[in-house]
Amino acid sequence: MGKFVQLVVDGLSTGSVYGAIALAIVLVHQATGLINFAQGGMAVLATYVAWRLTVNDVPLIFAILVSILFSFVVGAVVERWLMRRFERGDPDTAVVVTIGLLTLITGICGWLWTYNNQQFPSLFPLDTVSFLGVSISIRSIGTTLVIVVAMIALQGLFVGTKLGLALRAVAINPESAASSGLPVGRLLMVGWGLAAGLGAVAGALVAPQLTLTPGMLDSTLVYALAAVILGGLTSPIGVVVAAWIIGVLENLAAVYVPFIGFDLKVAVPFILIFVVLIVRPQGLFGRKVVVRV
Amino acid sequence: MGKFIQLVVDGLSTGSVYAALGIAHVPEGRGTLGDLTVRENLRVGAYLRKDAKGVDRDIDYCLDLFPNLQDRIKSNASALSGGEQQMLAVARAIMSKPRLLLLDEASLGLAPSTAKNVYDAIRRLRTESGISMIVVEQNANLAFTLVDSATVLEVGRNVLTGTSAELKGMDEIRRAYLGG
Amino acid sequence: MNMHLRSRKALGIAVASALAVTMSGCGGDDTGRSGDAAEGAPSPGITDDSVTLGITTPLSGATAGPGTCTVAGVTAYFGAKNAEGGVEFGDGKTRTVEIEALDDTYDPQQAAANYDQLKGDVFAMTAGLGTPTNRAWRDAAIADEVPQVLIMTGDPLFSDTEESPWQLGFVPIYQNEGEAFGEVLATSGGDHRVAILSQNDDFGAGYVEGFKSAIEGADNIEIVDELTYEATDTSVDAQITELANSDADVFFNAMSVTPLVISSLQKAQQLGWTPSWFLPSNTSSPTAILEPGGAAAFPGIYSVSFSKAPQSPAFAEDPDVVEYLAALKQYGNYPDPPAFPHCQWSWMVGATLEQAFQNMEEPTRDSFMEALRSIENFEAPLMLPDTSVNTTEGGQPAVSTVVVQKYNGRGYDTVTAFE
Amino acid sequence: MATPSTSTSSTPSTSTASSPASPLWQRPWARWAGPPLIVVVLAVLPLVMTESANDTLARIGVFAVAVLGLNVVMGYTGQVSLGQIFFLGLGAYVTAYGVQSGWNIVLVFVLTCLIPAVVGLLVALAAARLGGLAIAMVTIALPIVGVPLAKRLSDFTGGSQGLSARFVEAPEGSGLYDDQWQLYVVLVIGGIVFLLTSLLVRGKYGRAFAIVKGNENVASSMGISPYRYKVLAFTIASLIGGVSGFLYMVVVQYTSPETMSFGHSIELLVAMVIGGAGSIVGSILGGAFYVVVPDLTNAVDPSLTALLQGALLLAVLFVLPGGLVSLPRVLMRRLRRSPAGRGSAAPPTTPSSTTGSGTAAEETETERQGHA
Repeated sequence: MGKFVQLVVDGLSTGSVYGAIALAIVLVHQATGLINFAQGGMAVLATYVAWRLTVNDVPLIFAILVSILFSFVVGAVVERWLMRRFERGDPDTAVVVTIGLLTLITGICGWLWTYNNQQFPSLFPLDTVSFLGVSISIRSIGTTLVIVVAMIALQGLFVGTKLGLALRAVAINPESAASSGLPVGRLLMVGWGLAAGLGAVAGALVAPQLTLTPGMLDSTLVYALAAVILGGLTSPIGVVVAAWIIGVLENLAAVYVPFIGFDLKVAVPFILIFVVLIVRPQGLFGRKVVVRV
Repeated sequence: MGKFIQLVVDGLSTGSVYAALGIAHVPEGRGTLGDLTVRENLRVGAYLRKDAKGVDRDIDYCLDLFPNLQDRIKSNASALSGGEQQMLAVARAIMSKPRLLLLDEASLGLAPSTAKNVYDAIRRLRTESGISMIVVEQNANLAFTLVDSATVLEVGRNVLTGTSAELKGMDEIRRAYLGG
Repeated sequence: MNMHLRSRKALGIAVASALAVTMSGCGGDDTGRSGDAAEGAPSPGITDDSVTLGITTPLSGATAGPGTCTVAGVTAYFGAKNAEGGVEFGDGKTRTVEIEALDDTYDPQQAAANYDQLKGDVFAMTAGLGTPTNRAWRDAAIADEVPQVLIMTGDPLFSDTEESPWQLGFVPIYQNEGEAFGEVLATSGGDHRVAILSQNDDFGAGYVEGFKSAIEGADNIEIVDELTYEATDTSVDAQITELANSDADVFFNAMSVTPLVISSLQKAQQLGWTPSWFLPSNTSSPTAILEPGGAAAFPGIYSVSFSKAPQSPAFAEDPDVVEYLAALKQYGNYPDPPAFPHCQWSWMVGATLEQAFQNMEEPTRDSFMEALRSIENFEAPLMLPDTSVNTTEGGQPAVSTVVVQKYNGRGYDTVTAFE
Repeated sequence: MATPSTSTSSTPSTSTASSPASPLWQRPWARWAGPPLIVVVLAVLPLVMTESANDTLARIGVFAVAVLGLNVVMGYTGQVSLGQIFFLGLGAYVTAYGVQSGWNIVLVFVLTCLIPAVVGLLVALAAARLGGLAIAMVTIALPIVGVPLAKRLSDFTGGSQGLSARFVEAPEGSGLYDDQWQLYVVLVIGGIVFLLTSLLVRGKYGRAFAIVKGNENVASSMGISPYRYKVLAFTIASLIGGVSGFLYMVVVQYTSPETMSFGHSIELLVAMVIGGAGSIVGSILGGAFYVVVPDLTNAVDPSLTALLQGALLLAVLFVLPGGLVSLPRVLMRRLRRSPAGRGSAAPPTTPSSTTGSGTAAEETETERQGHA
């Protein structure tokens, strides 16, 4: 029994990592209707800034806050001077632009701070708490909690606040939103900035475990995309829950399903998506949409 | 009316000009925000307003003005019928408490009865709120039930101007439409 | 034809011809197909006063860390030698050694392309990292008779002289390292239950194969659980959890991904499972892995090595290490302390190549290969006592002797028995 | 890749880049003089050029075919596919295994076309029913699951050590060098595939693909079943992917699990867009971009590969959002307008009015000015 709970707890912790990046992707999609492949890269850039500060003996919390602010500015600047030109054009081109941005940012990180693994201090102490015969590291509890807080904040922003409503209106129809006086340009910048800031949080949470390298979040991106598709593009809560499901099922399948094993456990999220999409094409939590032609 | 005419407005993007100066525009394509619910569409209309209580009061007023929207308040705007989307577009426009309302082909694509309901509601809005309106409308008879004066354009040229009472029965109008 | 059409046609022809010119232009000099050089004539890439070596290795992407090291070490070594005037060759001439490195991002197809580009200008290819990338152009190198020597892969194919006449591995094949630890464990006398976690590729499989062959006869060693993981995984916590349940007292961890080694050290402690560990040579660095992993909590961390660890205090004053670190900064443009052992290994490759240059009579690739394959018991700089370079043993890479070491809280000490 | 919501993949993208051919070829005389001229140049080229130029051109051919396959399902039919490299890898494995088992080379080629096509068909039959999201996710899964699977089936694939197969030595009598012979093989097979595909996309099927890409609901209202054409497009793309796998083995003569890594799938998508989505010439330019850029950045500075490639990619898209294939059109517009002195290179793509709403259904006409 202990092993099962342990696998579930480990799954939740890895799932939270996928969830953090997935949240940032949903935020950008909600605000600008684009899928940002460079979300992970921008998070890594922010984490390098935080790491650089900690190396100069800046306290960790302060370094992370500075990196979140830095990331917000980078997100806004990227939207204004790079993405703005491509938002109205062909969606495939816009996606490739974000891929170009990811490659460029990875290159800049590699050039400035080399490709070696940098140690990043952890927000949470390393020791563990054991309960129900299962030992859970404080770090994974901390990571999960921070992601839950971010998720609720995001859901609240989009459903409850004027800013959230404005961000969504701009994503749906910029001209129509403008006719109600919404500052479309500034809102797009804010949308990207918030997502980049959220990415910085995810980076700071993940770096202690994965060690900081320019490509740290590359393999997480695919799982985050899987969580975004599974959870539904319109719901922050759905995406995080989907990420947890993926993390947990991946571990359980690897141990309990004989054929899968640890090498093919990567197939689990995709099989899951297939099953869900057959039943609910708009994802687990996305809103069913009926449109009159 | 004087203030708007003196201002030089060309070159600015329509959105920022209209809202800032208190002009509300009901675009021909209605500009419905499909993904948002009816209530959220109305709230977007009131984006520039600071008086939260006033906004809530106006939402209730709109729902009273357009009863059809009342029972669709929770559903996505994209699920509304053509007529309902037109009503939503007008409601959203007046949510910004404009001084001037531009109505662009409000009856286009609607069944005659629905078009009539929309115009009745707009007429009630006119009398109760006193908002000045500029209405572009092909359905002349419907337009005359609402407006005080009208101008008939034919191929862009101003063919006829007068109060709606004068123009109502004139065969000139029929000739302008039917040509020849 | 109106003006409009004529301008468009002119443009069409201009584009087509430009394309043709660039195609033929980028082919470098118009030498005949390589391998045509007459017997005894000097091979490409060598003149009276200089020799050029080619490297294709990953300088970007996931394996860029060790990849950059494979270039930095040998560049630093010959940078220092060139500053003193160069290397004295067997034919009496003193030549400077130039290095031309290209990035293949660990993509076999790009590695083959880099080889095609370099083979016309370089005397020999060396030091490249990666099994699939080196295999991609192995056949071509044999056909073109271009040396592919002292490369950073433990794949035994490159050290089999019949199969690969123009190739030679440098680092011990994966089987050697697994075998060395297996022997120490088998001869330890005590009963041990071993759990194994290995990377799902030739790296992991080679280690496990060597380990199993070493403990074959010993009935006091029992393998209780064996799992694999993918190099692209972000976590191995699930595997560690399952292996912890087997309560083995020895954990054979054939893992080449730094962050995963650190997280498995941490995870084992969290589960309260503290076996003795075995770590491969390229993921056992005291500062980069053992300290962050909190290795002090384990009774014994064992690894194998043949090179001195520059960060460990024991070698702080060692003259070889001091000279190496200085040259790395000055000539290898590698400012901070090396995070991967590949920097040290690449430095030793430089020294071994210098040995071969000193013994080769003629400036030809044949003579070079002959000289390279006749190096015996050469103690290259940075090598640990009783390990040496030996290229005369068939089927073995340049370095095949390793010593088992135990972590002493700061660095490693060589041990002969398993306590 | 269009954003996964189906609406954007069927946003009536009016970018002129999706016009099948650049204006240069539409001229009647170009239609007659062009092809024979090209065939003559390509016939002579391998004999004239150096060995490494031949290798480079051959590799461009391989990846041009791979990008062409991706264009069929994505550029022309608007479906998101991030798994094209899986079919290249599968084709390479089938070829390597066939050659090592000593099968007749023609049989090997036929299998290299059939097996990926059948796999593509099966995948498409299941995924196409679910719309853009599912196809995008399934195609992402192919390479990601394909790599560990290739390692596990080591008796077929040689596991992580991969398979090498040298089977394209120049025939004795021909007096050609190996690299020249390999280039001819790539040019002949690649040429045939390009010819057949350009006929396909210009004909009835091409128009059907375009309508399915434009607006699935409109397509079904016209009696074109989007499902059937999406499956067809995906199967053809997989088949072409298999052929590019065969050509990969002709040129590289070695394959391993790394061949089909997910990163390469992203690079193929980049190459398609940079070359010019939905265009035959664009596929060739895309293949050239895929191959030449790494050599270019290596020549500039091998330690800055990612930085240089990222910057180059963004620069090209900034100047030519429609891809390299739109270069003549942009130059023409600049030449024609420069006398007026105000030649701003407005992006040729006419913007669709919305950036793609999140709705799962297609974008409603009501949001545009016209009435449905």
